[in-house]
Amino acid sequence: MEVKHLTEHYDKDGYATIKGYQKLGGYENLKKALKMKPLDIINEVKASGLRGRGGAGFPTGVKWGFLPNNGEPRYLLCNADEGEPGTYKDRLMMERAPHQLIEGMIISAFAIGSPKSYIYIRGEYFYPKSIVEKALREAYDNGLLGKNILGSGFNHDMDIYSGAGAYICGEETGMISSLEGKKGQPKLKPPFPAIQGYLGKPTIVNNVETLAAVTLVIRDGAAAFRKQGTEKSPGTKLFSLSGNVVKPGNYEVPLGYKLIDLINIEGGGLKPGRKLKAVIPGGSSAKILNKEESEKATLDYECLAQMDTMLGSGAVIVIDDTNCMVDLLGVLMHFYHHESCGQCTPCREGTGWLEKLVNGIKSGQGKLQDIDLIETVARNMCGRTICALSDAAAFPAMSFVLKFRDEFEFFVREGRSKIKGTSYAKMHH
Amino acid sequence: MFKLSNKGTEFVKNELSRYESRRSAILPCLTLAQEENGGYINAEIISYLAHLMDIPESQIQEVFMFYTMYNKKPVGKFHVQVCCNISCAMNGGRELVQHLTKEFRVNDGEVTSDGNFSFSRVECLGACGGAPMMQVNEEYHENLTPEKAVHVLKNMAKGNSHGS
Amino acid sequence: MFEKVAQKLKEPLMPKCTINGKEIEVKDGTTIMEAFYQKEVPIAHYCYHPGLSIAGVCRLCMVEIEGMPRTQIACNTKITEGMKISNVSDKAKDSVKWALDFHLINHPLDCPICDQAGECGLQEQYMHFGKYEPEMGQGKVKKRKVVDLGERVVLDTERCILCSRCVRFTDEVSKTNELGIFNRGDRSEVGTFQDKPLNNNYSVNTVDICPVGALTAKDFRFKQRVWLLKNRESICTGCSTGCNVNVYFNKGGVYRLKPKYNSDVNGHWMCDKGRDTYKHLNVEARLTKGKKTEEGKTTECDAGELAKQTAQLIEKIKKEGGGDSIGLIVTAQYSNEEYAAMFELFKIKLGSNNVFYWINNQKTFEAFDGLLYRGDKNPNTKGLLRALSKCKFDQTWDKLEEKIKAKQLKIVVVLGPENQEVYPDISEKLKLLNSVDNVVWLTTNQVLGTELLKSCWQIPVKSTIEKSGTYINFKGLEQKIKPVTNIVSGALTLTEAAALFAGDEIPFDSKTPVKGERVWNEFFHHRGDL
Amino acid sequence: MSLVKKDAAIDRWFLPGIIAGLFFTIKKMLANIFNRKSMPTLNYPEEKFEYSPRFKGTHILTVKKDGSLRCTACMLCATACPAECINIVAAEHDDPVVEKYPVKYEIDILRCVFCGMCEEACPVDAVRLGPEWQIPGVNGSNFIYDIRFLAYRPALKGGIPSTVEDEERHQAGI
Repeated sequence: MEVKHLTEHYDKDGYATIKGYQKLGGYENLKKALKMKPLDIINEVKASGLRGRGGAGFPTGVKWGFLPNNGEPRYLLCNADEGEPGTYKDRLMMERAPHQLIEGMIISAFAIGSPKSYIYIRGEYFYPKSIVEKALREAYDNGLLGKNILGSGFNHDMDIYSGAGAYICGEETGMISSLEGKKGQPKLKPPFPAIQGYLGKPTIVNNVETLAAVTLVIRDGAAAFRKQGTEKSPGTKLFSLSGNVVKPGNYEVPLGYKLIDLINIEGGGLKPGRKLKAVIPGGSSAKILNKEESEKATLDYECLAQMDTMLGSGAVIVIDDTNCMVDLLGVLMHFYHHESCGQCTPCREGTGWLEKLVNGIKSGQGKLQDIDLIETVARNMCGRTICALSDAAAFPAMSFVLKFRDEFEFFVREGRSKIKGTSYAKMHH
Repeated sequence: MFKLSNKGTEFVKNELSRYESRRSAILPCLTLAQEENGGYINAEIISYLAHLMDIPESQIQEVFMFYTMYNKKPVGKFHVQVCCNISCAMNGGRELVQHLTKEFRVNDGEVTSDGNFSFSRVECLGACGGAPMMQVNEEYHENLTPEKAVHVLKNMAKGNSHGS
Repeated sequence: MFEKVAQKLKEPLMPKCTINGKEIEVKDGTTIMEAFYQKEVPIAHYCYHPGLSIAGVCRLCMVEIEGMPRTQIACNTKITEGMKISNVSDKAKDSVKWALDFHLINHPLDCPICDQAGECGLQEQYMHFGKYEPEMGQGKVKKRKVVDLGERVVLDTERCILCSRCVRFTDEVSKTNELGIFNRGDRSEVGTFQDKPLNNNYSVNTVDICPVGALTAKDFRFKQRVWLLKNRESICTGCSTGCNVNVYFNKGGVYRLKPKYNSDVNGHWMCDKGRDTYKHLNVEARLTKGKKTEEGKTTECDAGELAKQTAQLIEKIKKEGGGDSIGLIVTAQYSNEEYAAMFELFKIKLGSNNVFYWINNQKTFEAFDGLLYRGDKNPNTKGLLRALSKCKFDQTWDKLEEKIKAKQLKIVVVLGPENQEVYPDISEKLKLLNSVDNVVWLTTNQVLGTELLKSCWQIPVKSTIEKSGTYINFKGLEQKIKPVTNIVSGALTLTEAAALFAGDEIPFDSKTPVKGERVWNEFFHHRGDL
Repeated sequence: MSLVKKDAAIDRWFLPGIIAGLFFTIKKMLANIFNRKSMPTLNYPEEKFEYSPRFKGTHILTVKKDGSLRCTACMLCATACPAECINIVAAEHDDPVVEKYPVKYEIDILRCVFCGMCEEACPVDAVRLGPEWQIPGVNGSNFIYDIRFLAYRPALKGGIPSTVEDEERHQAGI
């Protein structure tokens, strides 16, 4: 069942403006937080077990704890790049409740003692950016930002920075490089951003939903927050449902919710006359689940990790039986080949190779050992690079070939797709 | 010779001091230069910016060539970008592009003869719920069918309405 | 007890670790790569360079660390206590093999026409870690080839493995930010903005540090194959910094100079002007035979023979006019031993102290471009000044002009400059000397315009790379060099010339090697480091 | 047992030894008279010996389709040659696709031992050892074969095309 905590007032009109937001209890949590000691806020977030909603699922409290307490100015960056195919929850949150995000960011900034924070929004989001900019001006005008916020002596500046179209800028250090005006190429880790990030200063990067969820943690307290979701993945999460479902959209369900219920109840099930074939649970870089696995899967970090996939950014992509898996893998491989930043050799050359292999099969000239080659190349790309894009490219390749090998072999043997009526061969990029 | 409007030069000046490092101003200034030059950037603009912002040309060229939203070739007045990633591909994104390019008798990445439209396939635009969809300059148009898309674009060409 | 603890705290933490089974101890904070470098354990790497920042992009320096599931890159991982590192284990070898495989799938493999063949990083590592059946059957990515980047460097973006060494060089060392990596993914290409020429004074360093043939030097383009060259150490005589260089040569002469690492003189780098200094060492530009030009008539004779005749001439003049009528003009291009011999000859044997120091570029003496290239263009100014002050020759240059006008000097011996480009005032000095009736010019290269002198004897002299000696650079650092090769075998060194001028024999036989000596094919040779 | 044979009386007369030897020659003469075909001698130059295709004779520099040299002056043959008789000088080609070609390619045929190492070393099948072996040279004549002779001598009728072709390799993307 959909549980609306974060998105409670999203459809109330005026919620995007500061008056509408304050009328419905907005910025009360900020007042409450400013009275608390920063360390208590961090412990509260740690106790609530809130995990990163961007994709890695790293416990937010622990991440804040890595910051060195040497008084150096530190930055809070909001990762609103949202490039993961299938994900469109941050866009909804920024269009409907920009103040929720701003409030969450001010609380977090107060907790980690950061004087300056940036919202890095992806370049294509012109409309959401205009809304957030308007909200920022409103916040400044009402004394919620700038010097001596609400008389608490805490001064904080917030700015918005727009990217220019690069999936890699969704990666923590890629975003930091982009913010520094360079190519969005990830930086070497260690040193991790918490120690040395934006312009060499300690930096904390959090997703939009994570920062918004901080307001819930402050409002209800860690115990109440833990009531929702499972023991290890507490709280609710926004899932972006897309693909061959009747009602695609963003649904907020508690973590641990059954995947198949999300598809059938919230998503309205598959289009009539179509059968479920596979589900990508967490955005395109999560390994794919076939029909049986998706029926068993529940939407939380632990269960999906056991099934050798990941919750990721919570983008559930439903695939029915009218799609040819070889073609879909070709689309994904083209995506990763186009988006690889080209810094590390395994990913730069590997993504190109994977795409050429899949296109080779799609064009009918593929050979049987090409299928094993896809698997070997993907396996040898994992864990060999600075950031996880090469793993993100390798995971779909490995899981598609592992779980839908028959379609690949059919394509090699027959030179056409196993799914009837698919003239995909023509539709290459 | 390319020259920014003085409003543009003003914008560049305060962008340079707005962020902690001057180099952070490269992205916003390139976006501004692209708007002022009718949607695309060429080498002349980059050397002009390098001279104006006192930043080495290779650093600006690196940023310009890296990001996809800086157009390398001239684009139409309405630059139509259709998403062809996985969710849109399953809902006919690619067929939509084929239909549009056949309809306006232009192939991928080129400008129509009247200079109004240019089509390109792009990666995920973060609107997978409204698949298939397209972005025209700054607006998103979702839940399209080939006919509806042509209709929207025709209206734009007549200039009577901005967006659906 | 507390002293022990305090003392332990004071002395720096020295983590111990084992590399390929050998136990070693390193300073705290050194990366695994630096430990491998210190212990000279070979490790595959492309983008790491000791003189540049860490990029960590080629992913070739994979090492297996006990306890870590995945292989880690060596250049960015710091050593902690008790770390067991191995880069020869199967897992490490396999990841290096695959990293190399990814480098090679889009590589054009045009080794036949690539100058880097023989010292190319890809060939090197392929022989250790490759030797596999190529799996890549699909088409390679095509990029621009033979891009002209100014008059010293040629770029081939297809061979480039995007290790960003050259980009980091122009950002960190030459600080000219000319190179960048444009586009994204495997369409990325190194280059300058609109192919602007790379015209800083250190551009050819990017060719040295490029592990593949993407950046090649125009001056060495297609001249010789690397495995047919030998290289030995020497110093560059371009200016007074005294950068340590590797001279690449074979029987055909000297082909190029490459910098050799020396932490307190030139680090890893060398300037472009210094690289051209090999051009005047080759036999075409050199004076191979003694030349006597009297009243426009020139005759040639053997160098030793000419030196003996000079000895008799000096003996004759010394009898008539005494020591005072003999002059010596010195340039700061020779070694300390040679100065000592020559000054000892003049001071004691001939008893003349008309020794004059020819300073070539007084105005730009103190110029310095911030990295290596100095205004003082002589390799041994400090050595010469020390020798002059030791023998108390302190006559200034205008005294020489007086003596010449007063016709007091009958014979002037000139220790001519080896590197004539930095001596633009040679013709001016020739005009000054034409009133002297005998001029003996010891030089490595032909001196133009000697016909207008009454009588000028040119004696060929060995260049820096053909003789041993010590040179003192601007900082006062004495650098001893050994002879590299033998280009003009008949030439004399100044010590030999001084001995001959004094009338006694050269201690050892310096005849030219017997004709028909078997030309030795350098199949195995000592290669420069990558 | 000593190898020296005792001097039997009959051996002191040399005549019987000679007759025994002649016996073998006469046998061969009669066979040749009656069976002319089996005579091994060849009447050179009318009949020439047919060497095997792998015969390593005078060198040939193969050519591309457009007639220019296939050799890229990569010096591998000069390095592999045990007699060091190949001397190559490379230069920059004005067509950037070709990039490098030999200005001078000389083989000192008197030093060459026809071992074929150059043919094996060549990565692009530019130099081969051809079937010709009767190329004369009087004392003092030019035994240094240059490009004109090696690639375009009349016997080669305009040059032997090489098996390795750049265009196909470029299209195949190798």
